[in-house]
Amino acid sequence: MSSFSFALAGIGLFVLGLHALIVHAHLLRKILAINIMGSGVSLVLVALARRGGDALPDAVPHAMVITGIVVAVSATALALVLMLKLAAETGSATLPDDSPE
Amino acid sequence: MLQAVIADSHWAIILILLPLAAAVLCFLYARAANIIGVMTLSALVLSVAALGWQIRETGVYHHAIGGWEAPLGIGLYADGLSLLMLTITAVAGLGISIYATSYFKQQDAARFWPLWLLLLASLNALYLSADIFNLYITLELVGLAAVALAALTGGRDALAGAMRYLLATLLGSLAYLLGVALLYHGFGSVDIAILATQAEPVPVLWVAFGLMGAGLALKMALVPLHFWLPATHASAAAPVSALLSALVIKGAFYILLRLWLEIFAPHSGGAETLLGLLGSAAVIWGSLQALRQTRLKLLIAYSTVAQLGYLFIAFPLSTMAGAAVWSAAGYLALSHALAKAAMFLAAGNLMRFGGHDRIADLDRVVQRLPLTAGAFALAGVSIIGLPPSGGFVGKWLLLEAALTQGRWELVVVIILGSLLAAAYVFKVLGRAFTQAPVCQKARAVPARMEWAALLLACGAILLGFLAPFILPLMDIGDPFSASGVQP
Amino acid sequence: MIAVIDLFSVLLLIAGAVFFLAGTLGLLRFPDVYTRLHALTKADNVGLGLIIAGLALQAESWAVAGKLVLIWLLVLLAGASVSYLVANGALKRGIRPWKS
Amino acid sequence: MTLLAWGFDGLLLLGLLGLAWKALNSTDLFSAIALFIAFGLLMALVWVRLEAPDIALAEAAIGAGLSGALLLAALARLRGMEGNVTSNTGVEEAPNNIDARLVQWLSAILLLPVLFGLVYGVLSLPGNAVGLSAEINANLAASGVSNPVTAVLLNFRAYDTLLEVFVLLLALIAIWSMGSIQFNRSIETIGKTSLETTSSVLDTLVYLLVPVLMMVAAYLLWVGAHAPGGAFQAGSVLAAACVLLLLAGWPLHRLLTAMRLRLLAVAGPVVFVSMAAYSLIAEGALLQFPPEHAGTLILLLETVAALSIAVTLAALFSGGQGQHE
Repeated sequence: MSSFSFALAGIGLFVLGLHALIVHAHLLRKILAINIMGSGVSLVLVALARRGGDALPDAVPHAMVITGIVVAVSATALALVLMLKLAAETGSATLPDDSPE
Repeated sequence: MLQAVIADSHWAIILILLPLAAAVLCFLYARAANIIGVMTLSALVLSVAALGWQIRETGVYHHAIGGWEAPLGIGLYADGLSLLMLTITAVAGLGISIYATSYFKQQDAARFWPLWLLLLASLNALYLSADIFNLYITLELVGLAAVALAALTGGRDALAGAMRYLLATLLGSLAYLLGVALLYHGFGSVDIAILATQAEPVPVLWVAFGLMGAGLALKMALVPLHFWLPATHASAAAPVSALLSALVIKGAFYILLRLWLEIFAPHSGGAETLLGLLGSAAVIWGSLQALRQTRLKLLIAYSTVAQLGYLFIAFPLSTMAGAAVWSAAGYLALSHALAKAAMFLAAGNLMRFGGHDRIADLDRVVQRLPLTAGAFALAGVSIIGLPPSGGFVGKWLLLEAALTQGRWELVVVIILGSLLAAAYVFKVLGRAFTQAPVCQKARAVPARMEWAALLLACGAILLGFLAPFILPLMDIGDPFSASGVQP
Repeated sequence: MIAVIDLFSVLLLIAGAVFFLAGTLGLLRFPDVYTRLHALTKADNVGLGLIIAGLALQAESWAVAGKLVLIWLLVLLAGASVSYLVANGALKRGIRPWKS
Repeated sequence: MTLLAWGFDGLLLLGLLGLAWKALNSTDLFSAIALFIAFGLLMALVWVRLEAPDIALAEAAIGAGLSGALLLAALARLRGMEGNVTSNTGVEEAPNNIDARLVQWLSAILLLPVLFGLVYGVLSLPGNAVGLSAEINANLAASGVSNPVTAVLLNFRAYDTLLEVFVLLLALIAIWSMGSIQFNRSIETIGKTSLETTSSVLDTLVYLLVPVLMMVAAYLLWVGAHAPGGAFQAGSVLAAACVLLLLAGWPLHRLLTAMRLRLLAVAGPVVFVSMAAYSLIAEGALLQFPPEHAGTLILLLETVAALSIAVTLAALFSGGQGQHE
């Protein structure tokens, strides 16, 4: 299958994640959505490097994606703790609607 | 001898490695955090000065990391624009740091310093990077550190603000990264200078710019993506609010500006008109929102939304008069950083003093906290853009460009924004003179906190006189012309 | 000779896939956690064993075949322990085994 | 044969998108996380198909494994919290009212142009990739390693990696700066309650698996120089061993006191920064390794980094502890 279809699947994941990030209120789902968006971006990054047949695999996008995975797990850990702190404070793992006016 | 040492040393690298090392040190020896922090900031101010001298004497600084030239390796790059941003960071950072030594209790200082030093290192790395993927990592570092700082006070509002900010900043980074992916696969490099030469007006360039622009605009809270900013900036601790408003937002703006100048401007396809429109909307909407706030910190936060709009008004004007307009925007960014930091620190003093930041109950702070009130007033002068402040220089240059180009709608926006700014600044100052119906109890404010705010505000005013010296420095390496970055 | 080995490994792989299919069907159709675990671990352990055997026939060297067998043993260990832990946890939460 | 490959890839991608959709929209949070972990494993398979085994290893270990553990631990803590009966335990209120449905459809419609724009951008790319593989191969001999991904991560773009280990450290510092959270059922007590009755099975598993994991980590670290593997993969496998020990109720925190934990967590970043400073002085460029020593230096760097990554990831899993000394 051509590398374009993998890249398009990556775009699909990005948009799916974006949609879920907007419509779901629960923070855990928002965090999942961000992670899936990140996977989509990685897929685009690596898949497009394989356009045009069996050239040598390009290691630069590979290294970038490994970096991206580590950044994603760091951000996820921080987001989860923030979510728990917020839930402990407000009793709900969603963002409060009202602004602090 | 001394000159040779300054000319040959790697000041730019010191600006990155020193705060990283200091952050680790603060993390390990929390007790000495205040001392380590302030010493680091002082050393950074000196290093920035040395870097400025270096690039003025020997031209732009370029360093191929690992000895690998682009496209294989990553380059560090410093010209007048980088220097401007580094200076903003170091100077405003030092003022806020001195304030923080009094503001935080020992226990909180141990939590504040490692995060702030990491934020500082990542901002410096951001301003020095010549590689769009490396910029992504610095963006993530800046974002995560800023979120952690915003959550520092705990409590419902701060945590909700930090969470909202985290989601916004992560989304922004991902959009930016997707843009990086498209640029890499479109033009075969992540080095800005190479991209500048390779870029052609093809669809992938526009899609990439759309993604990166949207992601960075989200991080900068450009209207209509500003939903997260007011609550986050208003609910953080005072020094953190100052850092977020004065420094963090500028990082995203710098990347957008750099990419625009080097890669996108020649193939913009009218994007500058859209950015100008959004900027104008931000000026009007942010100012109106600021005017109707009842809490001081929210007012200042909305003022940030408005003042950022001015930076975007420069985009449509730059097509006719590039360098002059960008110098104006740079000057506005510089004076806004100092003035806004001073305002948030002053607000922190008022909160420490009265235990609240309700504007209606400020209760004669002019007599009771004259230095703080003075700091707020002077910072306000620069935010409004009255002479002789730095804000005046920036807005005047912008207005001049709009007038000569006959862009009357932008002239109206610039002036209207200033009038509205005057309205919300005087709304606060007016309350500061009058007596509140109920007499408030007050706590003492350490002198250091008052002086830090006042000195930053004075700096914003002083910039008005320094313009003849600073404006030429911004032009080192010709960052605002079509091809600034040389490979 | 090569064709015979290929035939064997295809047969083993197909048999393995059938076991996996059965296990998955059990996971989807069985009534409670215990019966599902039963279906899943038993069928999948055998299925994986068959697939490993099929792949080992294709391996270039004994070392590769050995690594494949090692993978199977590790999965057996993990699968058995984890299904025990899951069942035990379910019992302690008061989930009664299903009776028809 | 190509038809088979097409079919396989098609199924793989459809499965990927389907799992992502289910993970994001299933009503139960636990199933959402379980599906997300399955999604991560499928991603690893995709990386194998794209001939990116280094990413596949990292994705399986970090993306699916550790992220999954982090998410499940967070969910357990969320459910263990007092005072939140319905809103965040398990089933989220389904978007059945008109407003929520409207928001769903509205945002879907608004995202359509975004989707089309992105697809258009990707499809407009020329058919042949313009990458850096030729440059990498030309300089691989001087990098000190023969695995191109390791060469990029630890030599050509080592500066990225320097900043990246600071991202991990930053996450740890950030989480600790938020102080500890009051849970009435923390991960430790979950471990302990299961320990009471199941100690023999769990302990046997741990006794057998942890040494194997340590060996695998050491192997990945060593092999990274010329084959898939490296510091991040090794570190995350080691972190998995730590997580296993934590779940089995081992008093790991007694071994790793606050200060020791801090020292281990900063060891990687510190070695990285020192090496950067040293190379600047000795070689004249940041993170420049002389080709004859590059292999040794990279292995040293990776070993320390892997230890720090492991400790940091495990500490991220155990959450807001470590502040109290």
